[in-house]
Amino acid sequence: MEKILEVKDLELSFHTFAGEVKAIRGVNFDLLKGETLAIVGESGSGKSVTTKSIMRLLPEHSSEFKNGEILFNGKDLTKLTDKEMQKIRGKDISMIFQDPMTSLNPTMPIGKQIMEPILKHRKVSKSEARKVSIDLLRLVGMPKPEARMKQYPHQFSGGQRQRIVIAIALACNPQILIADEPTTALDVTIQAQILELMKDLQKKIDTSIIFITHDLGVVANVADRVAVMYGGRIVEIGTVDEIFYNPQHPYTWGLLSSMPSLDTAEEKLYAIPGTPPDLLHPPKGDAFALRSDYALKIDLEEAPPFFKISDTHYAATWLLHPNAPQVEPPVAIVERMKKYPGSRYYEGTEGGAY
Amino acid sequence: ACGGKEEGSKTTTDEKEKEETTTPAEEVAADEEQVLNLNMSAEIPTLDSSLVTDAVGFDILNNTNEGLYRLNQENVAVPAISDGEPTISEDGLVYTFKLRDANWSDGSPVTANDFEYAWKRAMNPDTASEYGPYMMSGVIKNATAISEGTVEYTELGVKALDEKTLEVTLEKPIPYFLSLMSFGTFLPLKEEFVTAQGENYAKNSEALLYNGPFTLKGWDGTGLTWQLVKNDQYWDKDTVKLTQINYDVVKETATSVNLYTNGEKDRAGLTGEYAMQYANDPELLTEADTSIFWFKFNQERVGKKSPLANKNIREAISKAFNKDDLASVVLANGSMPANYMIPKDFTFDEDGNDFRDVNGDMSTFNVEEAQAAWEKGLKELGVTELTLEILGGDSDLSKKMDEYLKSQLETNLKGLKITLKEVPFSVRLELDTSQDYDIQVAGWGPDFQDPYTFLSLWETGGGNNQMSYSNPEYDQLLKDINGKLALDPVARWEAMAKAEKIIIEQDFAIAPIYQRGLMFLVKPYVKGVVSHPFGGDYSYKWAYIEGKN
Amino acid sequence: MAEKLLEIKNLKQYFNQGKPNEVRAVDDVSFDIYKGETLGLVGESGCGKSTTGRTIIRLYDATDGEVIYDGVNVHDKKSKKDLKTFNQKMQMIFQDPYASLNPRMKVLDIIAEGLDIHGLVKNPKERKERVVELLETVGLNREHADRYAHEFSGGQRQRLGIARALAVNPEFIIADEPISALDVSIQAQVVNLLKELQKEKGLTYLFIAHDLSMVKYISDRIGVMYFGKLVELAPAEDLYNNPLHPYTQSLLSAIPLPDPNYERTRVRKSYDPSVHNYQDGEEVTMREITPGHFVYCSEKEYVALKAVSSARV
Amino acid sequence: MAKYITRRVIYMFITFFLIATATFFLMKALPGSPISSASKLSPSQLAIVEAKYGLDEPVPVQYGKYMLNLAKGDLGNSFQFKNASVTELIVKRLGPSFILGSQGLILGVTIGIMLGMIAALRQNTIWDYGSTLIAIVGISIPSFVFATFLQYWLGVKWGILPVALWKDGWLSSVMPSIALAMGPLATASRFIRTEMVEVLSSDYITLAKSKGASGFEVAFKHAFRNALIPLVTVLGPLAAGLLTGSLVIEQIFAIPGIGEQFVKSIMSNDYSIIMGTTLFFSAFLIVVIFVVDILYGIIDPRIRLSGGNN
Amino acid sequence: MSQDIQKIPADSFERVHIDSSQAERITKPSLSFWQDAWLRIRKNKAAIVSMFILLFIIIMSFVGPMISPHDAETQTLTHANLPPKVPGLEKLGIMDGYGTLAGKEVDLYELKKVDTYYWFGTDGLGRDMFSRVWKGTQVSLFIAFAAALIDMVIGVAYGGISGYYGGRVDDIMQRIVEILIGIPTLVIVILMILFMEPGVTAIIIAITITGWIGMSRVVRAQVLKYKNQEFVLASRTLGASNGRIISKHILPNILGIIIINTMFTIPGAIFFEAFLSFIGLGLQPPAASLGTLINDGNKVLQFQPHILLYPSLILSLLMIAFNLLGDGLRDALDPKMKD
Ligand SMILES: Nc1ncnc2c1ncn2[C@@H]1O[C@H](COP(=O)(O)OP(=O)(O)OP(=O)(O)O)[C@@H](O)[C@H]1O
Ligand SMILES: Nc1ncnc2c1ncn2[C@@H]1O[C@H](COP(=O)(O)OP(=O)(O)OP(=O)(O)O)[C@@H](O)[C@H]1O
Ligand SMILES: [Mg+2]
Ligand SMILES: [Mg+2]
Repeated sequence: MEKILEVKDLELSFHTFAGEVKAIRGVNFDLLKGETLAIVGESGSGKSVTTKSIMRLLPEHSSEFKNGEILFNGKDLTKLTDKEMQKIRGKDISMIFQDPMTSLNPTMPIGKQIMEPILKHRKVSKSEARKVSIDLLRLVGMPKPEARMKQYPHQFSGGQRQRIVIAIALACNPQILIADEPTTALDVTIQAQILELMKDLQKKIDTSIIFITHDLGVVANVADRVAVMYGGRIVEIGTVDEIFYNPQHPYTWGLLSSMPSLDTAEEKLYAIPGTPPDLLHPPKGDAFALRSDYALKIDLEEAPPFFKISDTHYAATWLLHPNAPQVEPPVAIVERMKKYPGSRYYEGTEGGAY
Repeated sequence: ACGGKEEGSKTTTDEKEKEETTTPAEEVAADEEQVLNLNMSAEIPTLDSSLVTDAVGFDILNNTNEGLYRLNQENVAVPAISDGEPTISEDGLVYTFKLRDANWSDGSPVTANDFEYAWKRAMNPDTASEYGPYMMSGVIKNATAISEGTVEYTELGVKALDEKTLEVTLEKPIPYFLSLMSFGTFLPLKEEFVTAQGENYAKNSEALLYNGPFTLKGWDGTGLTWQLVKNDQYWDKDTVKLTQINYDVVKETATSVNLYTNGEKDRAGLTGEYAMQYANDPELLTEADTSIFWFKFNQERVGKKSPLANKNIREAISKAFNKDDLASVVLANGSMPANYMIPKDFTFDEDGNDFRDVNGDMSTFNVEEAQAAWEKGLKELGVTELTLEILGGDSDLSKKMDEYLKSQLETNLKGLKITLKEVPFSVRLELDTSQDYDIQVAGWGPDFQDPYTFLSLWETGGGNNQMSYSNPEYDQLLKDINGKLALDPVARWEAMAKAEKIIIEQDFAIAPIYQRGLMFLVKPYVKGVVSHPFGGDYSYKWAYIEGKN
Repeated sequence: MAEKLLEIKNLKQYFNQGKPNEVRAVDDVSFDIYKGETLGLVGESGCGKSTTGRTIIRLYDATDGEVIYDGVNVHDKKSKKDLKTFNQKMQMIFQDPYASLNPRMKVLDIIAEGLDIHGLVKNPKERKERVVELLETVGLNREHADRYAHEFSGGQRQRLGIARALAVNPEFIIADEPISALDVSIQAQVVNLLKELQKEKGLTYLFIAHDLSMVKYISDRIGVMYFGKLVELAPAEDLYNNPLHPYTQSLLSAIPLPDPNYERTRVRKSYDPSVHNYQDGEEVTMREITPGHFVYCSEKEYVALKAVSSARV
Repeated sequence: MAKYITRRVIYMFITFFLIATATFFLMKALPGSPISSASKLSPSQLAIVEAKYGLDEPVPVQYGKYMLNLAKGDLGNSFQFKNASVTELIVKRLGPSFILGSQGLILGVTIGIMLGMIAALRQNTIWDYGSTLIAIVGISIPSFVFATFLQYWLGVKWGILPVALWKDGWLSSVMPSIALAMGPLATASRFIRTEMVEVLSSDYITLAKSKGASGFEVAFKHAFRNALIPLVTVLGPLAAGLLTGSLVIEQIFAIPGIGEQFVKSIMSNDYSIIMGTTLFFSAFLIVVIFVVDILYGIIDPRIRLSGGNN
Repeated sequence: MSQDIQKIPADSFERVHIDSSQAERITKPSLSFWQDAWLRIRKNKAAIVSMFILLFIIIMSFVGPMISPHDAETQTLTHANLPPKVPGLEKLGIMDGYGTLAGKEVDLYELKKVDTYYWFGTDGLGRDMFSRVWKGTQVSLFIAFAAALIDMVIGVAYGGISGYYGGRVDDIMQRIVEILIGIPTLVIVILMILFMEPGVTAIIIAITITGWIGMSRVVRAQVLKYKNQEFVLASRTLGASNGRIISKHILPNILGIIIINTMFTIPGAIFFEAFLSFIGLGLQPPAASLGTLINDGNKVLQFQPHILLYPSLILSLLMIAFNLLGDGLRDALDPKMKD
């Protein structure tokens, strides 16, 4: 499949009061046409910064691209002028933010807010844009869209607002849709509706989605592929099944096993000890080593490279080095692996190892 | 039709303009525009001559109206509406004035009844005039009784014998009576006009009648701007050369100086701060005013005897401050140090000698004498230290002066501590009335041209005494001055000199500080403006512009 | 599961009562909590979970109803002393790890606040020792005592909150969404700690959350709330396997689980309150369908439900 | 909404009534007499004059009469201006004050908003510091000093504008308006800057940027109106603040306004004018605050509609 | 890369056990809120410079009158209206005692035969402006600090009670404030000053009479915000008394905002005092404040600019410094701005 976006060796820092925050420390991934790539990872791991840097929405005075390129259809976005970038934003790449309560302008009718990108990027008349907007609202399942065009954000519920934000993002049929925790602030029931909506829409307009979330359940629901981030890096990337049923990185293990599934019965959950790394002074070597039960000596000295597990599955952990000792993942992970044909714990019958 | 109308009106204005440029009056001074531009420091509170109490009002009235007499260029009261001198009865009590042919600005004649009506109106309690009773009591027959409410105001001793003859009966002989006749309160009023206007009378320049050199225009009753325009109905209009005087009220000295510098105004009053800068300026004009400022020593503060009841203490304070420095450096506005109570350049005897030259200086600055008296006074009081309050005004100038006086007194008199209390005029009046002060910086401007206007202040129990000063000898002198000596100018003059000496040199009842001076910048082309020691400040009747172009 | 620790009877909490913007945050809710158990409370945002918790612990004065703790009505007028003992027995852990610790106080003082108020320690040394002990209980250590709250990560802060609650040796703890604001990887730390403490000290929990998998993991029984009403109350397993109220069913069907295969097949049910079609005068209350499994229903529904579940069994 | 307005109007009347009462008694308690020539009058004559102004009656009666007249819109007669009623005086003096005040406010707020926008959009650059400096200068130089400077330089030295007086039509109002504008300018620019910086960092601005809006569009279409909302709330106090300015500015430029008159009447204890002007100022302020609150609702839809729903 | 990987010695792949308590370590030094704020403030150059300027002015207001060879009160009329003259600087052609007299530039010291130096010149009564300016600064600062303090006390108490007790109490108290807001401050202040004996006390009372309202509103809003914060609720569940909650939890948290607000009240008060001087309601001489000095100077601006210059300069410096410091404090103390 066609690669629509390639992020290569991205490094980015913030200059803050306390010093340089190395928020992104070498991120590589690509996005295929029509797929949904989920990015998971704990708070502060750099998910939002990565996507905002694609959109070039980071504060100019405090952020600095240190290295790498972001190729969108072969064009390096980091090199574009502001004007060129404005043409891409909202048209080719658009974005949905976490908090529906604050991401709409409170003093502008929502109709105007939806029409804005349409008027900007498509050469249409005002009335045309209005029609398109109403269609969009209808598309995202807003009842009586004509009447609601003139209303202000505070007159909508959280779920409705998020639908409006999605309508705005979809206004110009973008090639890439970045959704930064679009459902975190919503209730489970509304979350479910929004997720379904997004999936439907993706089918209709065939866009690629980068979906950021904390919630592994959501990931399991929406993603085709998953990237796991930790401490400003991607530590594991693979298809959704690979990540959920054959995870290789100890951090992914930790993530997956700290979440009880409905039939978890163990007395104790697997918990990742400690706190996330301080990106002001990132630790040497593998940033996760200090919190890992599986740390190797080399982890404390050198950052691991990506090891290939399959064509689609890579993980950055020294455990995959041929010389590394064979370790036993946490029980919950072993349970998961048992279901996956590619894994070493596979108990089923569908084919053997690699 | 509409368009035609417009055109028509346009032509009329054109014609008017043409007319104006060719008036003969304009030809007289064709090269000079006879217009004067002046600043005023305050608004006109009222121009109802019965009600006027302030300088601005009297000043304007003096130029828009005319009474029986008017002060001339030499500041001598000369007959104005009165046709020559009146006949005076033997006993000096009945004055009969013949009126000249003069008109109001509406063209009607000024009659004797206008005077009778005006004066009686001023005494009518319904008018609630303040200056009427004040000026007439003890002067015009029955005035005192009327103001006390025992006699009807219609009984006032003034009577129009016919159209042109006015008879005034006095309570007692008043030597300075004729100078009073130039005062604003004694101006005539046309009864018919006043009653017709009713409530509206004097509300603005249109609701007034004028019989003086100028008429008032553009005054809305409270505004900051107005004009005086030459009065064509004035009997002596040929003397008047100015066609217009433009007034604007400007309260800030800096602003008025700026307007002057800019050429928008022809005169600007200066405060001391400007003195140094304009010291050598040919346009600077200094003018003595007839107001005197002094310390009032309150001998009995709110019913309790004060240290100032001690004469030595009063003497010490009187002599303990340098008046020369005060006048030349601190005030620096043309004021003169005053070692007297009756101002310079104010009253003159038959031979034209200034009262001042006759009576000389008293109570001059003398630190030794002051200290000697101070020691004595303190001993008598049995104390070594005294704290006294100086009650003063709240203008910047008086504040500065008080600071200086405080420092002088404290330096020159050991053991004296001065506190300052600076309040608005109205508050000072109240404190004065209740005698709630120690030393007050007060001043007085004359209401008529006779030393008596000053001397009468310190009569025992007088309305202006308010410091519990009482000296029977002085009271007796006052009685004589306005009584048995009234018709004997020389003896009267001597008595007044003696009275002044008693107040200042013998009793140290008050301590004179300075005689106010005024400093102006005046454009050199402004000529013939006359300033007066009392009543209205200026006359523009004889003023003209020359050399402006 | 014998002894009742807490009985909540017809609890009502109306805000802005009588005004146009009246909110019936808790509307006639009754349930019991047994000694040593964990009762989970779930429901969508704004359904009144927190309010229920806060009213129980007297942060709000109940509009109506009773909260009987150990046989004593908590909401009666009481002396200061009674209140204090009550405050000591019942404690609360809050949702927001950032807002629940005073940023101007050192950890030592935050945790020792309860000790100070109840005079549980005699001198500063003992106070410090007790705090260190508590810190160690929640997996932190001595050196943290002199730090300020803002220096801690979310998970650590939440553990500090627990230590604060534990300081006064409570019997009953209301945990109001103690993990919702935490990272997935950290949530387990807190949940494990709570479980451990329960075992050690015999604590009773009211555990409020909207993350159902976690609630199920930690709770013995679960109550489901909808718009101020309790609509279903049942043992955890029972509720998940056999949800009876349509709202519960909808809620359960909406939760995504970290299992792609399950997700591919999950079908969401939606809840439409009009299905009940309650008539005027019809009495709708909590009714016990199977032992320990209560559902908010009308008499008619009760009969139907009873039939369905007996068929299942 | 109607209910809200009714409630507000009732408060307005209560406020006004309380102010009227307070000023009345304060005025009675002030030292000094409004009758300037009191010392020259004999007691009987003084009694006549006092009777003319109703000062001879017991204070409660005076109060009652005053309030009754007030209800009729009659503020009594001035002591200084013997032929003018206070109402007339205020009406005559209102024009210039209003022109200066509104021009000063508009000028100050407009320029202040511009400076504030520039500062916020060019944060931590020379533009930012420059406009901050102007704003600070605006609040740190007393308006009377500033006015004196203006008058001397623009009027006398350069002769660009009339030195003073209310004669050259609109030109006369320019300098005083500038002098008055400094305060609002400073306030507005600081307010807008702070608010803009905050708004610019909000989510909806990021969203607007992500739609492809240019910096200009973001600033003016999205941020501006939101940043303006808090400024509206201080418009009331700002307008009231202009009264302070007008007191001195009118005096310096010899403009026939209310403020100038107020200072004078204070100095001469002219009760009726002090009271009248105070009440006028209060009424003005009360109305302005009310209008601003309504305006606030118009600018901010959240307020408008929640008001409407209730 | 892959070659490098092969070269890694085998023993590097030994498992190590990491003490998990290690992971709980906090590397940053412990900083209290105030220490943290101080660090932030320190980075704000404008605020630091302002702080030094303020410190300097405050110290000078006490020391200034002492180091001048002339005292503030002595009037030497022969030395009146002298321009500034400073030893050393005079050679540079500035502050050399030259001034305009009647439109001409002359050495006024020579003219008046004065052989001493007046650093800031003299006023119309021949008093040393240097001492007077600093004395005036002292008075102005005193008025401002006193007014700010009283504003703070009343405002915090009123706003605190209103916010904390809420309900009816709040309702009534807010209605009162609503009414007070309708009163034109200036007018009331002027009337109050007329009513009281003029002087420092009158001015302070007048400034504070409505000045506290702003503070009370800020405090109320803050209290409303904090009283429902979870840490306050936590404290209540622990059985803390109102007193404890207010003193330990609410006050420390709103202290920052109170300080910031006070920082902006102070220059306001200094300024207001100056304004009162202009309309003649200022201090009674010989007491001088910056306001009265500026008012005096304003009259002679055209020819004796020094009389206006120094007090205005100090007033402006004070205003600027207090404002910038206030801004700095806001950035440092307001948690919203934290990164
Ligand atoms: N504007 C900024 N200035 C300084 N540091 C920043 C800025 N934005 C983000 N960071 C830092 O960059 C790191 C990554 O932040 P990011 O927002 O990408 O995290 P995230 O993975 O999206 O977390 P979350 O799940 O909480 O949204 C964090 O350490 C954060 O503190
Ligand atoms: N102090 C209050 N005043 C008025 N209404 C309130 C108050 N506190 C809560 N409410 C309202 O009561 C209802 C229940 O709120 P509550 O906080 O108990 O919900 P919740 O179930 O805890 O929701 P969440 O999951 O969002 O925490 C909500 O509609 C809320 O807006
Ligand atoms: Mg993020
Ligand atoms: Mg809640």
